[in-house]
Amino acid sequence: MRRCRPGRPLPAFLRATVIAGALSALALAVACSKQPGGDAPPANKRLVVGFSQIGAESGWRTANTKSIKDEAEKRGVDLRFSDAQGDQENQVRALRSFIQQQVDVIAVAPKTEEGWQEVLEEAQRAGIPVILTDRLVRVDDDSLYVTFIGSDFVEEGRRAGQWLADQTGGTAVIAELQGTPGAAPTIDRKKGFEEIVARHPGMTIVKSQSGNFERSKGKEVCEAFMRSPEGPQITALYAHNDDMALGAIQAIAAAGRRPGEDVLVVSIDGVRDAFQAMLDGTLNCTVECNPLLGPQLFDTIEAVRRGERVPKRILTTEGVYDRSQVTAETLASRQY
Amino acid sequence: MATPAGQRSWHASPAVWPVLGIVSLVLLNALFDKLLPGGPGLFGPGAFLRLSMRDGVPAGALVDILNYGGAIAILALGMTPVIATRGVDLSVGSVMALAGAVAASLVVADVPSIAALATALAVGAACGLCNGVLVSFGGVQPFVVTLVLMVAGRGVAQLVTGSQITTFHDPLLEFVGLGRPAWLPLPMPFILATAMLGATVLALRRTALGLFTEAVGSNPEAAALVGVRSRLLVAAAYVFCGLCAALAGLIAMANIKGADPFNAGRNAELAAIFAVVVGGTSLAGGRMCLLGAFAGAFLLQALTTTMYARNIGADVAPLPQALAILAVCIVGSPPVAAMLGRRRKRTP
Amino acid sequence: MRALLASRNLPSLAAAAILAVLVVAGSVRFEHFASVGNLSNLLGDYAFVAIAAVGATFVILAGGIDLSVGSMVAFTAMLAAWLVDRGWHPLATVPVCLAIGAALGAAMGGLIHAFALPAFIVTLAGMFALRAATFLLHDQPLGIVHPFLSWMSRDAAVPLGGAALPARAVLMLAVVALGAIVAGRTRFGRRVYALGGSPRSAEAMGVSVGTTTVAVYALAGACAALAGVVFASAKRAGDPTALVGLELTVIAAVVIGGTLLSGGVGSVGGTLLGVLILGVIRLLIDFQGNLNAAWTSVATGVLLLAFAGLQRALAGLGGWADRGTGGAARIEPRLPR
Amino acid sequence: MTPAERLNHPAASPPLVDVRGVVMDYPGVRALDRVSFDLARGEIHALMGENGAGKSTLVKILAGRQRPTAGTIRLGGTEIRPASTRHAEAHGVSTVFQEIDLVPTLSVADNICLGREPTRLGLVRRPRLRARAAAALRRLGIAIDLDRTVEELPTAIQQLVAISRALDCDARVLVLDEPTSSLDASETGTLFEALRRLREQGLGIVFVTHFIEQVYAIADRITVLRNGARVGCWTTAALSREALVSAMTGRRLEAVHRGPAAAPEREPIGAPAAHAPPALAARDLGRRRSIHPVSLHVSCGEALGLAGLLGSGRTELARLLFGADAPDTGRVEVEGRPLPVGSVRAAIAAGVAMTPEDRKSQGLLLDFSVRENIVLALQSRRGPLHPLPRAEQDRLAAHYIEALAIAAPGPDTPVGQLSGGNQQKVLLARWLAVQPVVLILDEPTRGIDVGARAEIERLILDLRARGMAIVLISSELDEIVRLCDRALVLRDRTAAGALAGEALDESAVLAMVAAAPASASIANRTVDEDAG
Repeated sequence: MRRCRPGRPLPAFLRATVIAGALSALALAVACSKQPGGDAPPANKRLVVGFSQIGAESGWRTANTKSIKDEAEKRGVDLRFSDAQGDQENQVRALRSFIQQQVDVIAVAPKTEEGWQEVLEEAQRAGIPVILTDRLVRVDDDSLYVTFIGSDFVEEGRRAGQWLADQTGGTAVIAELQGTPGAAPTIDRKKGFEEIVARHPGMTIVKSQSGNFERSKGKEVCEAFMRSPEGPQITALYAHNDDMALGAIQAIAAAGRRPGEDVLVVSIDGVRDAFQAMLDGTLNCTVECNPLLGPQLFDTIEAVRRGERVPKRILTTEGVYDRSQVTAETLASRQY
Repeated sequence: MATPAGQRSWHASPAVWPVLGIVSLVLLNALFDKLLPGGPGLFGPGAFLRLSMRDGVPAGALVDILNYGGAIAILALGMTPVIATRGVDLSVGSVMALAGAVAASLVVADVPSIAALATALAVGAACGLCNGVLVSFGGVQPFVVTLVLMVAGRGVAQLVTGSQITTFHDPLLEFVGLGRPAWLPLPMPFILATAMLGATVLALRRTALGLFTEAVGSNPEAAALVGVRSRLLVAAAYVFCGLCAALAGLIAMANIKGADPFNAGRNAELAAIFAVVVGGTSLAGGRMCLLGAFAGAFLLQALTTTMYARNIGADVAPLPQALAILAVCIVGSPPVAAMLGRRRKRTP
Repeated sequence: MRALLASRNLPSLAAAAILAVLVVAGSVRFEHFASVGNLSNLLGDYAFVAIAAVGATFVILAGGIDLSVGSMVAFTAMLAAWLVDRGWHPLATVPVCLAIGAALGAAMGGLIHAFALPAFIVTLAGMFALRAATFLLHDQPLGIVHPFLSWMSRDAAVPLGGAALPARAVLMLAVVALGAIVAGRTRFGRRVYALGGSPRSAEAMGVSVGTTTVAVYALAGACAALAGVVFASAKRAGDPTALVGLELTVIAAVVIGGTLLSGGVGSVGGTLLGVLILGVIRLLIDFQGNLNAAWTSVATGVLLLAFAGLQRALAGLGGWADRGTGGAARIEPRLPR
Repeated sequence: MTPAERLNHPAASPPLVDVRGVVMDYPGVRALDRVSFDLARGEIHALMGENGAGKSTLVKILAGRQRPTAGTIRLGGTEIRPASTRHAEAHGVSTVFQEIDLVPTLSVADNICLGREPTRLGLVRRPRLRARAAAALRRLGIAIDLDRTVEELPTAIQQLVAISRALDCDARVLVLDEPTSSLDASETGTLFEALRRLREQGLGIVFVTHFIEQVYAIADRITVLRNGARVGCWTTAALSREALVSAMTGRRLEAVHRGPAAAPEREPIGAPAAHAPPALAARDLGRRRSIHPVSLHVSCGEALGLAGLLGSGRTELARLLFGADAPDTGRVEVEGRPLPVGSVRAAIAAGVAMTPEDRKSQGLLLDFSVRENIVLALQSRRGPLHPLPRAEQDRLAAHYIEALAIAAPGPDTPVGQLSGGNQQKVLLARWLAVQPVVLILDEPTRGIDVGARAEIERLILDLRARGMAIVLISSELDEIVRLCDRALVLRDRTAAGALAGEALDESAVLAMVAAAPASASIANRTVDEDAG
């Protein structure tokens, strides 16, 4: 019956003091959080853009965010940036808040393809053009967005596969490191790669397992690959992103095989560390997936504002980097 | 042995369940290797039981379990006293990320690596201190306090590294995760975990700290009435947990030669709590079993390694994990234990 | 009035006050913040969270905890999408999902009671298992097209001063109201409070602990399932990767709403406040428009801490005075099993 | 049937409750042996007996918590077999147990009606519920706020709420298991007022208690049990106190003085002994809402009894002496040196030891072994970094298991598996191991069987003889009289007086305890508590 009770309730005035104090502190905190250029009805009507980012789950994403923020600052655009912390629901909420804030243009890097119909319809009703970056969405009616700037994950998978096919003459025993199960890049990069593999009877995928886009998981899973009965036959490794490939390279080396020589390593993204690895000779190829979309994005936004017609699909400038092309200068020029 | 060794017969120690779990998993894998058509056989290339020597260091699935289980085991060792005092620490994953971020950033900034390691451990301990003080002196619920650090800590880790994976090249830092000492050719994480187990057992069982910690968790009021400094002990448990989390974070970081503030230690708190509970320490506090938690961590890793070996997709892998958790907990649950106890009594 | 101001209601009152302060501060600080549109968005966007949180409130009131919420919502959303994809009418999926959710919840409650297992562990296992089950059902996002869903999102809305309150918001408010009635005005609700307040006394007073435990988890499962259907209909998709970590959001909402994790004290209405506070914080972050992810995490953590501290202070500053001088240290109530 | 019983049996109507030949066997123990018992309408029937007499077992059977091995229970002439508390309540038999079964976080009204709330269409009818709760409280003649949560109320009020709950279900029979054990005199008065009222309403009340005077104050008849068997049943008027005590104890008592208890010798309590400083001395030791300032001293080789009813402030005083609570006024000295306030650690270091009243919740670590429980205090005093070597621990455990005759399978048996008496001995051993100067014993013999009790009493005498200063709290007045040199009597959280030497006998203590009838009503008390 007897409980450890913290104690008697506070005297009323103390309660009131505590509440009042805490509340005023909170109010103060919120009110003081004014950001330069955050609010204030602009004198010369600056362009207001709302951008919803997925989160900060990788260095690639950080570079993407930075590029967009920097470009906005450079052009004097009032950027309302929302970080969804990896939760698509937060992205949908952010879009709705942008609509409420009556921004001029909305840009979004959607986490998954599904689930955008309703909120995009709302944006359309509000007359706000929506630009997709990085990933495409699936909606009933593609007039719901103006254009899509970014890479095509399936195409990236194809390119990786094609590079490998070219390099090996269509014969390879491949181990595949997938991204997070169910994620759009995972599904598409796998799909594109498999298309190419299917065209070459000499290429087989003997191992395929998720490394969750993480460097550590990439390493751990690749160790298991190397150790498996099929391990010694593996001649190529395909990773859905550079981070996993970088982990896998360590695992290949630890298994007593030379990454880049005995086992060809191809991955996607083109982050700085990948270029370093290519320079070191351990990574063979990375298919660039350019995060530096800022300039292109704001070019497009301004075009849309001017009422110009923009193509439904704007491909980013992306290359396939073979390690033979990589020099110290290329590395130095990489921004992310 | 973690709990007072002498008086407990081996089958009464809670550590026996996770150990049995590991053994049966290994046997299961061996069975698959042997029986599956086209399988490698018991010790053929690629077999689960196969141990090969590489550069004078043994390698194989079993070694992998020791290697990757090490960090979880250290986390679990830290979590055990916290849970024994009726608490829980959800922030260990974030502390891992933070400690790794601090060490890597310092090393990259040309700070001597030993100082970087020490700073990272100190940061972990400081995080634990924050948790501990708020829980034991502030009286806030452990779940809430550590949830806060869990949410905020990862953000701080990202701030520290500038939201990048900080890659480094430093022999000492790498040694923490990748080292295979010549005098003991085993994975460094396992050696560290074993050393931590030894140190923890010594610290808790060769002194009265363990007894007092358990007393506080078992009956706080009684502990206070014999003059045990309950609050200090509770706070110390969180500090120790933070320290262990930092060490685990260093291992995770060293293993990939880079600090990943985004993913390091993700879901580590669940893994650690799992290991502790499977190891026979009740979430309601009281008796703790360090060896059980240690074994529980390797059971978890054995499950993961099995999943890779048997090519089970990461998407469905949680299912067998969930079943294993339930199975171990049900076998060790009070009603089943009572039933087993009765049977044992009847047939001595 | 006196009853309203009783000490056990203080956390909820504090939540209401803080919500008001946040809203006022946001309105002063940001243009377009105080709008009916934002309100209806808030209610609509957090409808599924609030529905799941109603179930979680019952679990926490009964002294338990449910970590399987996120997986359960994702699973039932996928199940609904999968069924619609196979030609079912969306409404027909509702009873199926509710039944399955309730059954899974009941199974977890049954395990907790029968084997005296910690709820933390059982629902953690449920969280893993249901996530895997979602992938087994369909291993990638599954979009669904159905005229009924289009109608729901376009036309099934209650006009509300220039904006439209989506149907799911109305459903959510109904569920919250129903939950409040069940918690406050039924025998079952009284039993839940009794169980959380003191399982031993409750049992001695004739409350069947087993039945109540199973019922509470079944209710939570059903609420999560309903949230899943709502989620699927709003997104017109099922997504096996969705809502990882929702359980923590939900628990945070319940706690912020004034329900004690140790059980026995709290209210369903408070939970709605908790959800709205989290929503308004998110809205403030979006309107502020310049926080990066790292700072967003830190800010969320700091706000949670401030909240916990405030509640702790309100609940027992008097107790602190005692603790300061009293020798007998009182450890916080154990983690709910 | 004894002639006395036959004589006193109200023959007019069939008894409300008629228990015949009830047997209750536990593994290895026969707790009740063919016990019969009857209760009439409008009667308060006291059930008395020493610990282990079988009172609680009989109560549990009436309440439906246990089913008897043999025997019948008739209610108003028809046989009933209550299978659960609810089942018994459905028959009109309500029981209030000593450990108050209420949900602390629920309101008074909710607690009274929990599980049988009035509903319409599945919804609880709040006004109706409140009305019913108010009515139940009114039957007891108390007025408290229906919306207060139970944990905010003092224990006595909780007790009354529990009784109200029992009344709420149309009870015809009310079984009260030691209802007054946590009430002070005025609260007991209020309770008795309420019970008389209920008696007038025709209820049959079974009243289980240890307090002899209370029985004479309120009971119509007395049934005495001893060692699981019925000794007899008498009308209160026909049974002298001496007879009652001898019926309970099975001994003939020559010396239960019934003389005028007036003018007990008033020894100056605070006065230090002439030569050496006393082992333990307290001056004006008090704490708000807990105990009014008290002074006392105990010398080595002396035993001081703290007498008084439960709730009289004796436990609170002991906690202040031990530093478990911090006093608002006064200080404690051990062998002349003042102790820092409110520090258990300092008290232990100075040589003070205390076994708490509730050994399960405050004393023992039930899932820990006998050995660990024994070494805990000594270890705590040595500090965590100076562990007792295992051999030393074993030696200590073996020594005390033998010295105190602790019946345990071994030193590694969890204490929770031992009987109450042996648990108490383990607790004693824990403190003997630190070789204290002063040993404070709070109810060391509560809830343990007669044999163990005798052993513990012998042990206390032995310790006293060996020069330990002992402070003994006990509800058993005879224990205080037998074991103590002096006694400090507490009443209503105040020192009521002291007794020493020849003047120390049960009746004198009782007289002092019962001296001043309190007048404040409970409702007023509640308000006072609130304001404090």
